[in-house]
Amino acid sequence: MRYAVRAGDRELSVEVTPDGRFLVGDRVLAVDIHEIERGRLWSVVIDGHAHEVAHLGGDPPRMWIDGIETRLDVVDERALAAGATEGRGPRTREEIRAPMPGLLKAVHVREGARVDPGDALVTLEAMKMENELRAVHGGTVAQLAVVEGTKVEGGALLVVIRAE
Amino acid sequence: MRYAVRAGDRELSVEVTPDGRFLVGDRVLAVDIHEIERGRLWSVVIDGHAHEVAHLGGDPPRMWIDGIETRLDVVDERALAAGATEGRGPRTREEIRAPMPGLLKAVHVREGARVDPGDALVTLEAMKMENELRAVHGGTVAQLAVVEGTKVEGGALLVVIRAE
Amino acid sequence: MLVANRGEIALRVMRTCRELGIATVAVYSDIDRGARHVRFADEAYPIGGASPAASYLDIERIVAVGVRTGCDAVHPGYGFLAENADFADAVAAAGMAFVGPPGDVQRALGEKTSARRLAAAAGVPVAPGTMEPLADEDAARETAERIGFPVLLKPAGGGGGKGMRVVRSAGELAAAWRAATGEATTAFGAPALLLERLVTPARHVEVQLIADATGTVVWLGERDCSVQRRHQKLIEETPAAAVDDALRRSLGEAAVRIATAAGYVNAGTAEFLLDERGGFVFLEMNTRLQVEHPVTELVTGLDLVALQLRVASGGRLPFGQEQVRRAGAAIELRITAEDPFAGFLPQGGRIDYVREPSGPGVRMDSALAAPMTVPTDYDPLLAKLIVFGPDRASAIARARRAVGETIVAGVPTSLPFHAFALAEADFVAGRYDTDYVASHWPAPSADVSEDGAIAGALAAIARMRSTPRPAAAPASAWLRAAREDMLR
Amino acid sequence: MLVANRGEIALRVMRTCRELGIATVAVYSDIDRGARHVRFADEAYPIGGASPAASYLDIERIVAVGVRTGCDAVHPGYGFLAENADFADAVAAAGMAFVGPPGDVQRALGEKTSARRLAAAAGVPVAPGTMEPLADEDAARETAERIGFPVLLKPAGGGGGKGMRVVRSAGELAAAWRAATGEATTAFGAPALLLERLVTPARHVEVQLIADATGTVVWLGERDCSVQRRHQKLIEETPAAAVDDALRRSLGEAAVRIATAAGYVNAGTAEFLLDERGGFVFLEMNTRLQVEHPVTELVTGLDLVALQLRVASGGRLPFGQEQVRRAGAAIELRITAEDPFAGFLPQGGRIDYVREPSGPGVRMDSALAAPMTVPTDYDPLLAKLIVFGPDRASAIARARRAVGETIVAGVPTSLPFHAFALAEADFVAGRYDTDYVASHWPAPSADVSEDGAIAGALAAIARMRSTPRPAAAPASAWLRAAREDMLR
Repeated sequence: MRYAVRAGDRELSVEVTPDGRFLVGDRVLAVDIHEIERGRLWSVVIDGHAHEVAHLGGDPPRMWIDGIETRLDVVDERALAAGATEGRGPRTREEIRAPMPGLLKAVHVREGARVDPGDALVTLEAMKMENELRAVHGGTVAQLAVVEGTKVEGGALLVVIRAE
Repeated sequence: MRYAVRAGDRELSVEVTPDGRFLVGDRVLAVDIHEIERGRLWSVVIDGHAHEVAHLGGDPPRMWIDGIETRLDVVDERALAAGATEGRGPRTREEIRAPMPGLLKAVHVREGARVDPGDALVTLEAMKMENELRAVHGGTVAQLAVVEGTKVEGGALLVVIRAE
Repeated sequence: MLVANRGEIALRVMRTCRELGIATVAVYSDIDRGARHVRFADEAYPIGGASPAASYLDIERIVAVGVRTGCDAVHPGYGFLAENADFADAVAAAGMAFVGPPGDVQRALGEKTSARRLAAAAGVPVAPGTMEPLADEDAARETAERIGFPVLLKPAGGGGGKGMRVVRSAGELAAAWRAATGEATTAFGAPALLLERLVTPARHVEVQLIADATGTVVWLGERDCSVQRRHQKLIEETPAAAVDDALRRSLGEAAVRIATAAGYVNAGTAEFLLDERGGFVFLEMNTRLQVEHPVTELVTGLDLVALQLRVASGGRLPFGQEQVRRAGAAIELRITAEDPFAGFLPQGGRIDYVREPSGPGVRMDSALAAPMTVPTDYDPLLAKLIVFGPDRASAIARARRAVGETIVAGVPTSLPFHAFALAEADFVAGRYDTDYVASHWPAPSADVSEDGAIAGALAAIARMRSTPRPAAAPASAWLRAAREDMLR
Repeated sequence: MLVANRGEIALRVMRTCRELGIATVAVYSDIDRGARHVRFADEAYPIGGASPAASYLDIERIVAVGVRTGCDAVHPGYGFLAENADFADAVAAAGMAFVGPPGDVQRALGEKTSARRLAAAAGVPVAPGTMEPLADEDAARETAERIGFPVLLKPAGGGGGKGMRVVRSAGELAAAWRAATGEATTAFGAPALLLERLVTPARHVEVQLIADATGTVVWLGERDCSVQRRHQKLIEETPAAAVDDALRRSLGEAAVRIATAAGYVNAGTAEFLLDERGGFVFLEMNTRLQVEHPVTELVTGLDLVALQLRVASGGRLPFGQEQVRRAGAAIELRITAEDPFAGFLPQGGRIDYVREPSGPGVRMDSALAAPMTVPTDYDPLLAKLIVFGPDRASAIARARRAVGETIVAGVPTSLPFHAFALAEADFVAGRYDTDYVASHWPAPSADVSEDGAIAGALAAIARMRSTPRPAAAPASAWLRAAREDMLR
């Protein structure tokens, strides 16, 4: 089975052979994986080099590797093949979600409005602070999932922007 | 349900009423039990006084109470009633068990031999040290469960002494 | 001793109390029943709902608990009621000692414009701006135009950097005024604002003071707190790289002058802004124990909480200015429940694994536990990692080592930023000011070595295989990637 | 840097290496694959089976790993090969720096009778006894009769209090000879014994030394290690309550004379026995870093491991005797996997919950993790809790607070003894000697308050109810009680 791995900005392909050997590119690795804390913490020794890896949660998962935190996404080859075309294609939509539960103090856009990258979309108040959520890529506001003054859960969909 | 509690040298009786109130003697307690770590750590507030309790394992369990460690044995009323007579009676036998895995370096007694409190019974080697296990109450060696030179597991029965 | 606070500071205060043989009483909101400070205290009483207003800000209830339990004193920690003069008065009126300056002193210094007047009168320079609270938005506009943009809009009612707004042009004023007024009301229950010229780039340097009831005021050295996001501190250190002995003395003496003029008692901190040429202006006085007090403790060997209790009970300071000794360097890293890759947005959630650092020169002041739920109702500070070393270089190396040992799983934390800063050339060289975070962060995503990336991948694969889950559907896989980019 | 050890000391050494930017190589036995020191190191290599002889004592294999990985130096920690002269030679022969005194120095001091001769020659008093290894049991009997019982039978080959036997009368000699010979062989691979008069009651006071290759030897103050069980230390502190400045200086200078006479290099410790009248005799020289070195680090502000590395690489000491500063008081508590209620018998098992203490003045040097299995193959030391305070009283109060925060579930530990001693009048007053444990412990079982007992009972009942199990059968119930008594 081959896996496509994206760690931060780094992309690599890891193959696990049926007999349990690990290949990265044409490099065969001597690997010793030892689980320290179930589903949470591992000691991984690769060719004698010791690494500690922790799974910090999140989606895609935030991984702690020797004290450095990075997003690490692993997709197996089938998913990769299927997703490849779409992955290469242009990004079509952008979702803005509430990063934490809070009160939606203000909505600065209307459906159908054009927004540029960096434009403020909504103001979310949480932890005694007002945080403005902004558009990353810009486009047209395809959907406003919420109204001003409502309480929203963490992860709740707030705005959808369609790219032009 | 009533429970007989032995904490260190302290003995007391705790009653849990069907409606969930706690009584110790004729004292009714305002109790708030909050489990912090499943089966392991609790915060117990009694009449506003906060206590932290940890279950350290062992049999009878070693309990950690506000930083003080004590053996704490809880027996429900049925067991208590049944065990009462025996509990009041004289201690009839004494079991010596291996406190840890190790090598039985020497056995100093024979079956049928009389031993006094403090007499050395066996020598157990573990962690690079030789430890002599001694009789607490003394009596007659009723059983020798092991022979010199054997490796024994922690908790293994070594010697049984019958009181006279 | 009643500790009217929660989190790491409640625990820190109680630890000193226990070492001094003083019984402690905790108060807690409904969601804090299982918190460390509740478990550590000798007594603990619920005071209401999760929202601060319903519990930790409820003066009446907290004072009532103190009275009912026969407390001699109340320690407010920082935040919540720590700088609320009415609370100090209510505590005193109930016959308990308030561990901090009395209400009138807090009023004189807590209200920022009055503090500015007081400093100016004491001959300490202040930044150009309003010496009275602003009447309304128009008054703000006039002042801003007089002293010139950019300006800083601040709540007059409280400190801690909450609710501050930078206004770069007249056009931004309206929005900023609305937001700042709102936040000032939420955070301090007082909408009043003031305005001063924005001194930037500048270093945020503060001086720790301790004063007793006999009028003895001693300064214990400075702290550089310039590494901030949203005007909130992330890293504090002492000594400050930009402060030499001469400047240290003049800052200390300026702070003492202000405190003396205000008849200050107990621990306090005078905050200053330092420009590139070593000139400084007084910002405000924090009439409480600071989050970052441990760095001063590590270089002076003093226990500031113990000193607070001593002077609060009418005792004299056991030393004078000449006896204060400082040795070595100390750095504090604030571990907060915020996502540094998403503009340090605070995040609640459930922490299910924690490994705290330890070993030589490492101090953790922490309220962390696993499992624990991080509420979104309070300040996102989870713990403070404080390191000590013979000099700044060794303290930084030690901090880097300790951060590398630390694992907090379940919520994003500020740790990645700390790992970055401790290895970043400007910070390591001591070249930083209040723009540091804005100008250096987010960094190009952390450079995991190839072997590291492989190790991470292998662990992730092992996890997928041990806990079988549907392989991520392609769409979602790249959608996740998109969302990831969005958060950067 | 290869670290030829395991547990907390391997981790402690590697922490300093990381702070200095030195890459570390760990070695581990089969059962240690998941241990902290393996995870922390940059590289890690297996060296054999669980038993020390098959791994951590395997000179050839360890040196081979060092050579293969291109290490410049090897740190032995304490125990295992730390005082094995052949190991030091093998490391040097392989072209790596041994972090400790060279083989010949170790031979001169490691063999106890030769160390006694050396000390005597340097004009330092030694206890009456043999100046050569004992030929046989008869030789031991003659010497014992000459110098008079009680006497102490010691392995000539190694220190750390292992394999020592007190002989109170000629009748006990045979058994003691057998046991001591056996243990000496197991622990040090050398059956040779020596015999000296038992000085008791006495205080065990030792002096920390550090020496560089240029012959500069500096003493860093003393440690009182009298609180022992089975001649093994449980609590160490500095300064020693029974040592005044004059005595401190003469102890320090005596230690330096011995080290200088031996051409000593690197860190070492001279152990002395102190009688009630302040007279002292030299016991032995530990040619390695001591378990208890952190207390000296806390009062001097030095990093002894960093100094070891410096002198091992040929560097000079960065300070002289006059520059050594000492401030405050430090106490170390050894947290061992032993049951203090069962004669401190070591116990293996599985640790499934740990809470380490933290906060002001607390340092943990720990290899603890949860879950973790405690092997019975090695020393039972799990962690060291070290506290610092401005004076002994505050250090004790702090230690009591910290012990109160510490939870280790799954195996019995020495913590209950520490909780007792820190509140016991004689220890608190500094009135203790090597008989302290024997004369004060086991204490009448720890006095839980009635409320505490009730809280414990309620938790236990809650546990019974949440995890339903058959109510304990009566017989077993009281049988358990019987066994409990037996263990007291």
